[in-house]
Amino acid sequence: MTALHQDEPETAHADEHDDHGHSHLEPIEARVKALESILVEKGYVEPAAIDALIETYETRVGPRNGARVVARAWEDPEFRAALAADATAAIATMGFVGRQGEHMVAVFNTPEEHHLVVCTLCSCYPWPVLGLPPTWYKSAPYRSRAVMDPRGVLAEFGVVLPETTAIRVWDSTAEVRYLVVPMRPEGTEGLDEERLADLVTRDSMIGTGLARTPGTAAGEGTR
Amino acid sequence: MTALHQDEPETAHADEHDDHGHSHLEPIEARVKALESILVEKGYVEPAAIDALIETYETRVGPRNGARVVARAWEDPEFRAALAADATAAIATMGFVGRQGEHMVAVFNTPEEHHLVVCTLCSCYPWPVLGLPPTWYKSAPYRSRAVMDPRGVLAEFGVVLPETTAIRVWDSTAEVRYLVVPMRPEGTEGLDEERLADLVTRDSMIGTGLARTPGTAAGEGTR
Amino acid sequence: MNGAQDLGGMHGFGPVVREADEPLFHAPWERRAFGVTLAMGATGSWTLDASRHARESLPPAEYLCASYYEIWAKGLERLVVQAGLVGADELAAGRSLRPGARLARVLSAEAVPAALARGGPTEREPAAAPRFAVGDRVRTRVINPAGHTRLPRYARGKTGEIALRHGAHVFPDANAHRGGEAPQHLYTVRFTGPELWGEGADPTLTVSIDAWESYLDAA
Amino acid sequence: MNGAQDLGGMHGFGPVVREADEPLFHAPWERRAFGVTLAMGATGSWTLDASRHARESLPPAEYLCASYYEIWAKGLERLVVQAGLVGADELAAGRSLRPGARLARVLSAEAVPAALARGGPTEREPAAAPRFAVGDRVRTRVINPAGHTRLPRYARGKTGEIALRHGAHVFPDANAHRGGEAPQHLYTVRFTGPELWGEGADPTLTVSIDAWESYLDAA
Repeated sequence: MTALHQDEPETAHADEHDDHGHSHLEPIEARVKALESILVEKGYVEPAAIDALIETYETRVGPRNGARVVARAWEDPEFRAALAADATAAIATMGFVGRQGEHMVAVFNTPEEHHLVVCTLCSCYPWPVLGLPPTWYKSAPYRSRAVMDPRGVLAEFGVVLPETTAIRVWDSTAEVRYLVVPMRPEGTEGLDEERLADLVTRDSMIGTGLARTPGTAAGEGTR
Repeated sequence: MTALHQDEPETAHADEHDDHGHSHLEPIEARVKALESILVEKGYVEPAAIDALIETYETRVGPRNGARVVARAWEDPEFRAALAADATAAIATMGFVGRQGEHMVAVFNTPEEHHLVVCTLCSCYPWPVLGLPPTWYKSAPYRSRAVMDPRGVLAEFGVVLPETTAIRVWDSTAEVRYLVVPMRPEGTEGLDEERLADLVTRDSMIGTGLARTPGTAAGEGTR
Repeated sequence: MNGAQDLGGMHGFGPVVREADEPLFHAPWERRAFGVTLAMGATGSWTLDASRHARESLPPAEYLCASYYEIWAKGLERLVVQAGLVGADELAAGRSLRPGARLARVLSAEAVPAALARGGPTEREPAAAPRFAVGDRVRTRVINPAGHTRLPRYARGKTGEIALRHGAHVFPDANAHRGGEAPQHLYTVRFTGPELWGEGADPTLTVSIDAWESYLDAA
Repeated sequence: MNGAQDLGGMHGFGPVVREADEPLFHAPWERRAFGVTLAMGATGSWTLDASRHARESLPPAEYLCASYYEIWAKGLERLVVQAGLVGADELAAGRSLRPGARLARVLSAEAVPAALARGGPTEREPAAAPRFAVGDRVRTRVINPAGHTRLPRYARGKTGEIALRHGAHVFPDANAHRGGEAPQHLYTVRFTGPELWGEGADPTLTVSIDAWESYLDAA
């Protein structure tokens, strides 16, 4: 058998370190703390940079970005066309760029097609427009079933689509990141972009939800 | 999506029981003890029967049975032919019958072909001739790799075969149980069946070993 | 089901670990888990296929973290509850809270040798002639049932050759789910290493599985 | 590698569990695991592909039992040791025992916004014309590398259609293992549900993956 089917040496080495290194029973909390302090002591990382990274995603980058992109696509046919033609460039015009959003593709829900995004192999997700993914998106139940039983998954999210609506699942196996543009709800004529963005839930941009109809509870607004 | 891809209700029910029943943290030792005593109290099982089952496989049924089958196949061309034609019947003539050996197939190693047995889906193993399987046979490393990297697995058992020897892996996915008949070692002319059986290691009847050559250490004789 | 039990072709588990003394049982509770599982099996309250399914239905993380007889014990817990023989409350309490149901058979110590010698043959009278003969080329079907199946993931949608015929045998995919024995012709199907694993596979390798007729199409 | 990370099409994990409040981080250590992983990534000591491989290389039982940032933290431990930046003895001791190596870059707080805005684009100048056009029928290859790959098991040996072209992108199977960027044309390939999952699959379903050219043959 060729080397293809062998565990490569570097993995074996890492296993060894785990066996001879610290105990598996040491709580992860202590392990992470120790790891950070070693890396800081060695001058590899600066705690202030770590703080800044965390703060960025806790306070500045989240699904409101994507909601504004969607709202503009609903309102502005030219922007919608630009988003369809080159989502990375169109989204960049709104200032949302960078890590985990370097190569964007927008997919548009219609009565005929419903799009759903997953990363079966890890947790790829368009950070600049949606922020960091929720835990369920990274979880084994979602990753295992979204590609084989998407209607079953959607039902658990309360989304039941007509059987005539085709399901289009996008498994993000490369650095391309997918943004679902949900259908614009009825009764939203005349709303401005900010009010429209209020209706765009995070889940609707993953495909596990729909945009809210005006007047429905905003309790799930951030999802 | 059809029901095919849904978890069936009985599984869901069992999960619920686990959630609402006893804690997952309860040590398995206590769980097994409680389970047995419940089943005894309800009159479903008799402790003496459990004792008898355990005793059978701890003291009466083991790889010596298979070693005797192999030794006879080495010595007796007629038996060998019968074993090749209908292993279940041939093995039954030696008194080895029953559970997990109801449908036997014997496969014969030659310089051209080396056979290896695995059960990737659970732990199927020919109990009447080999007894209960060793832990490694039931383990994830063996089950995962035997079908994809059998030469790598064999090397870990110290068995390195010429590249010209083809590997024939048998994944026991039904109730057919496979017994490997290893090649008869050199220098065994004139040995009687009992002495020949001493050379037949358990691993040689799974395919992860070879028969011992007369005069080599018997330390691994039961393997 | 595509559960954690379907291990063929997975990476990452490391080398095969052999124990120095290879105890059949590593603790008294393993002995009891083994014996009580066989004794309950002998009551006929479920099929062998159903018991395999109970084990493979453990959540994958739990299955992979558990020791072998732990899987048996947890599988047996599920089986007795599913069969209505024990209540979840009783498992939680660790003792019987109600009289037991009446079982058709209870295994006595005296009956053990005969029961083991009888075993559970799965060959049945075939209802029809076999579709395939030794040497025929067949292709395994692509199926992904949520229930029990004995067609491993690595051998789905693959072309091989009928190597052996075994007559008709109980069909686990039905028998595990109270679907009756539904016997089908059973074959050993042999695949080449490159067919299963692609480029880089050992060209001298063949892997065979035992496959029921409904797993197979003519290739 | 066919590790525990390759979850598409597995059964047994139960329903999707959504948290009521959906915290980004569930404990302070998760925050730090996230931040320190990104900060170390910014030093350029390994590639994003290598970091994914470090995570998926966790033993399957450990991977499936671990929480998300636990996987990140354990992956980072492997990476710093493999890169020779931290000794296993230092991880065991929980503190630095030697001066650090000199890194080409260390991320400062001030540089964070620009680093995040820059990201890590993977598109490269193509060295050759693409082999496939939108609408072409392709078949994914059957590969089972022990190393990193982004071709999931469920999509191997399957026939689909080129849906999108993305230009040439860094090839993870090489880049994860110090094989350089080795860019290849990248395509979105769309499969039907029945092609992937067989009988009983939703006939309206399509599933697409992003696939590098060497994963594909003309069908």
